Amino acid sequence: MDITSTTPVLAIGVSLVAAILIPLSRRRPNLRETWTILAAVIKFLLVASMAPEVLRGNTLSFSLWTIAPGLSIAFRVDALAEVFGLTASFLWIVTSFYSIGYVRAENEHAQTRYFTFFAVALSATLGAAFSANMLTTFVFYEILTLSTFPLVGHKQTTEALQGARKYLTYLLGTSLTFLMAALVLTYHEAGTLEFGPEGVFGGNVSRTVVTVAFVLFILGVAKAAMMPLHGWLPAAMVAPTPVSALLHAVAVVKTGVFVVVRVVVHLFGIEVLSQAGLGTLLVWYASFTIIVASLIALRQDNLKRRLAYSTVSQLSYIVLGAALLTPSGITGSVLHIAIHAFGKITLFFGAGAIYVATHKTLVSELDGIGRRMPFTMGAFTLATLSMIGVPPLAGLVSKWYLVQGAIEADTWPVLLVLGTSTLLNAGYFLPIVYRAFFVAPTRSAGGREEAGIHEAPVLMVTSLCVTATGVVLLFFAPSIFLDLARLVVGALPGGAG
Amino acid sequence: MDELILGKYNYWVYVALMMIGFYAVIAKPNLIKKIIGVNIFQTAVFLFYISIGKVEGGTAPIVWDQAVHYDNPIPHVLILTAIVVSVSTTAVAFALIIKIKERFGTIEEDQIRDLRRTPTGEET
Amino acid sequence: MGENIIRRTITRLMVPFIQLFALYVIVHGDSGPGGGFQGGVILGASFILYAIVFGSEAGRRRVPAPVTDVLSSVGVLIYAGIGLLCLLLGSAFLDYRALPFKDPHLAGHYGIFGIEIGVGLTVAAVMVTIFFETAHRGEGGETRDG
Amino acid sequence: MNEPQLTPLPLLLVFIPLASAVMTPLLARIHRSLAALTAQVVTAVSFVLACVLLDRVAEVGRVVYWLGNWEPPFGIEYSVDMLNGIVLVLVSFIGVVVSVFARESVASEIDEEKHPFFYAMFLLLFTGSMGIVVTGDIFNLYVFVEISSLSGYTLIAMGRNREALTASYNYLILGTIGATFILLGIGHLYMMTGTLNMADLAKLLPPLYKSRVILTAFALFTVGLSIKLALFPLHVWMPNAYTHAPSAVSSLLAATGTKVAAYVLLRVMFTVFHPNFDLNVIPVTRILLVLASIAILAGSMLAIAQTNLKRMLAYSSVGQIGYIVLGAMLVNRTGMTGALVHIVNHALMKGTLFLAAGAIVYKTGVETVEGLKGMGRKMPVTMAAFTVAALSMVGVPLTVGFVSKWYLALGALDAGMWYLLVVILASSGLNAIYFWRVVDWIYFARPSKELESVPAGEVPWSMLVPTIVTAGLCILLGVQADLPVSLAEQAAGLLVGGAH
Repeated sequence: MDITSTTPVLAIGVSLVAAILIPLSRRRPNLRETWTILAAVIKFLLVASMAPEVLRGNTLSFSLWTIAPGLSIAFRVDALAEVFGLTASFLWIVTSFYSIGYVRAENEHAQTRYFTFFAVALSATLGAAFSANMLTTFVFYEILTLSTFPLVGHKQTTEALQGARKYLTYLLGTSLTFLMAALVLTYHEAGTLEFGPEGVFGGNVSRTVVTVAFVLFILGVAKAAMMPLHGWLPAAMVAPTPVSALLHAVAVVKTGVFVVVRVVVHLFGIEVLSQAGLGTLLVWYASFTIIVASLIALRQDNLKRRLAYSTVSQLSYIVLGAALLTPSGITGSVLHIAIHAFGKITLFFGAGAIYVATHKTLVSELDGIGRRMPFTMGAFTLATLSMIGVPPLAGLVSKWYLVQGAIEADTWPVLLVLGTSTLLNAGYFLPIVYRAFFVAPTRSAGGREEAGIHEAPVLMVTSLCVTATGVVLLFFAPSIFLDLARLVVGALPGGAG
Repeated sequence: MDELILGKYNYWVYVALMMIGFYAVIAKPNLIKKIIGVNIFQTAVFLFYISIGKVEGGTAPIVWDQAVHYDNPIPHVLILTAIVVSVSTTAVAFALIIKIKERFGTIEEDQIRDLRRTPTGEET
Repeated sequence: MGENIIRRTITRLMVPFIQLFALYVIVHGDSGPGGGFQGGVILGASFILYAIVFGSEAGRRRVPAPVTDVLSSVGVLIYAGIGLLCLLLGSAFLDYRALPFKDPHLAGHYGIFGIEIGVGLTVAAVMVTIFFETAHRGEGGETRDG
Repeated sequence: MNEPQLTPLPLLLVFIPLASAVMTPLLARIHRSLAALTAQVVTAVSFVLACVLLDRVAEVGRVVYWLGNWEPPFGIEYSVDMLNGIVLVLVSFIGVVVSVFARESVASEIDEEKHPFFYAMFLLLFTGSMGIVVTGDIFNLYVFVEISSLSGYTLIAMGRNREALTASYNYLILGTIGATFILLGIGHLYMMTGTLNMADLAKLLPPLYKSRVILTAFALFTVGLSIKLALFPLHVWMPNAYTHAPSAVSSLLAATGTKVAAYVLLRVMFTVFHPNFDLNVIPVTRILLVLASIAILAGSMLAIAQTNLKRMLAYSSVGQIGYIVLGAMLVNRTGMTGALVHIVNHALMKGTLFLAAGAIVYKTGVETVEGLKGMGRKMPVTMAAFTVAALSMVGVPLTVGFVSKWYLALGALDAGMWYLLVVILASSGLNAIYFWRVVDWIYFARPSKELESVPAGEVPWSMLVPTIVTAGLCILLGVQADLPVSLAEQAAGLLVGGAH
């Protein structure tokens, strides 16, 4: 059942209101941060308040306005949207606390700008999550790109600006050309951009058109960081760590894969894609990215860059799951949106905490850091294990469903890919853990390497412990996300869940 | 053939004049000569208009009891307007040329181009 | 400028007749060849002739710059005013039949008459302005943009 | 369609600015400030009248006025339908915006004793533009083209640099040749049909479509108008003219000048001639499609190479005109809607950009693209407007640029020419390059030494408000495009409804 409700709009709007209030109270940092926290909490509550309805199998929708005939800005919260919305809005609360700790410890400049655009970015993320048609998605996709540009280039050093420019070139360039072309083509052929379980194309669309449109979509959504359009993600690592954490583990990249999943499941429909054989194509494309990105991650010494390449690889899991076009595959894909978000944000939080506490950025410098920052590194370790898929951590759940999906789809080579990538994950994550806990710290000339605990500010450590707990909890109680994921599958034609 | 060349001589004349004017606009570096070219170009069109208003055996379009046919006066009226326009254009062009002479010191196009390429300290 | 006596005398004699002819052409515009344009040019030419022979300063004394400036505007305003009058009197723009004369034919007559005067004034004033503006430059004097 | 309604409104749209243009020097003798005020009041009144007129047109379909009560085809007819109704509202709106902006801008850029003359010419240019749009008589159209061109030449020549003079001169030569071509075209049409009324021509022409004289006339029109329109490769006059003209003039010309020419092209190609003529008798739509595509790409690429801000914007206009022509030459309803919407949208975007450029010159004297580095801190509001318009040029959603691109792209697909989609979107990418470079510099680069010394602060309100208004419309009409799109769709139906 479809319920008209303004809650989606309010949930999106609340951080926009914050984005207005934040600059107004720029002279009073505490008040300013209050707005951020307040907005984050309200946003999460609003999103969460929709969960019961969604779990009941209903959707909440609201049509905001029509730009021109056929071009409407409308929202609909279904199970898929709710998964992403819950993840993003919950993690915003955590990140807000973490951010406050980070920028104050680092004494960053232009903090007002930072928090303002952060709030805008979150609105855009939820907007993309809740959109009812591809146009709305596109609109918020672009807003997200533009609003995160000042965050990526925040440091305003030459390097930061270059990184930010690369970021924008990739994201804006691909979306304004390929994605726009895909949109126009789809609208021209289908006459609508409305998401639906059956897809927009009726049966009478030529295979060529579907293929071209699909390829354009995949190329257009560079936020999903599929190779070779992944280059912006490592470049964007020049951003302050909380930005990398939320935006490049959750908001931006997840918007990317979310859009891909949307396109696969609700715009084209699995029927059309499997008929055109495009699912398999995407599976191979994603597999390629998974393996190659992991190989590159092995060679990165910069911690954040290694995490970035890990993200590139993990994002393709989500794409892969959807591309399998089987119930379990899609379930795994949807679950992985949430589970990877919790894991990866913990890792980034850890990297940021290490940076704040010791100003170290390289993996090779991390010898013995586990003894000095036990909480941070403990959480970090949990997250790495989840990434690899070790029980009892959440990573296993989504991987399990992915494997099942691959079996359902009868594409055995995918199992090989998943296996290899698990080994590679272990290959690039475990050395960090090993160094942190089992290698003795090298004494630097300054002799500042004293023993004892020397953690990052408490706000940051708390945040990352919270997300690490999430990683554990999601293994034991993935129910809400699992239920939602099942709903996504259940709504599909012929899908029993 | 005769019909094509002699019978339509007015068109040949206007086309020839037009091309002469056009040539001057393109080939002459002197700004005033260019304007003269433009004028010839426009005048050619005026001639064309006037010639299409002529009716065989017609007289001036003034009421006259012995007239059998009258020439068509409309093209004349139109071209009167066009002439005024042309005069205004020429006036504006001359005003511009005078100012160009004042500020560049020359009205030769190639010299002006050289001046623009090497910006010297101009009085403004 | 000793030998100029002939030019000066002849000009003095000619100018009034030229102007009279100009007025004739302007006024005659509605019933025969001629009209505001032609008459205006002739009228302007008379002042230009005067200025050529007696020097531009003497010419400007006869027709000062503000006078030509105002006249060139006023001429157009006469034209526009008559058109607007027709409009205000409930008919179309420049539909002279609406003018308050008994005979619509006569109204057309007077309407065109007024129009021709307006056109003539403007054309003459503009001609004179163009002449003086161009002539001034040659003397290297203070320039006025126009 | 209903009988056209007779009303003096179309006349007033031409008459009021014309009479005021003549009166401006007289009024300025009473008090200096009256000249600027006259321009503002007149354009504002015209805007209101144009809106009333558009409303009337929406009701009855077509509104006409017969000058001197001479019935067409004998007299001059002013005729307004949906197509020129839109353009009239647009031109008069930009007129209001620019004339408000002009007061301070002109005061700083032009000598004081020339002000009355400037505003007289400004109003004359406005008259010419309105006249071109409103008239239904093809010779009258030529006269108005020349009125607007001549006043345009003089206005451009009033720029600060001496290059303004040569720019104006070159424009004069090319413009006159273009106009003479149009005149010659009119002569050929008249020779064959004996009428100058556009509606009458449309009726009389079809049996003559095979005539070589008519073909010649059509070719002459197309070439002449392409010069006025600055369609690649006949755009050479435009970059110099826009660069060196006074800021207010470049804003007005960029926002309305080429739009009016585009309107005339559409009027001649699709009303005076039947769309089937363009499609079936000669391959003019094909030729113009190719030219427009080249214009789109070449304009954007040349814009990247520019160092002068206004010149960069001018080259960008070359590309944008390509969009308009491309949309129209698809000869289908969607493409034509895109072209018409883009006429409006581009006027708003380019208007904003040129107004912002004018504000920058007023405040800091900066004319180069590099000079904008760090400008975001000096003039935050102006630069925000600039950014909005720049994003709109790139075609970011929720701005007007997106709406027009959407319809143009759909139109290209409707016409079965998917490769044009490549052209349109490739140029989006190119636009992104040169506009984002500027935006990036504005906000994230360190200001130059000269700029450092300029205190932060905005231009006077009378300059700021117009810029904000046009920038606001760039967003507003991008967010809610129903009105322009529905009007444009009706107009597109008039133009290409009978094409097959």
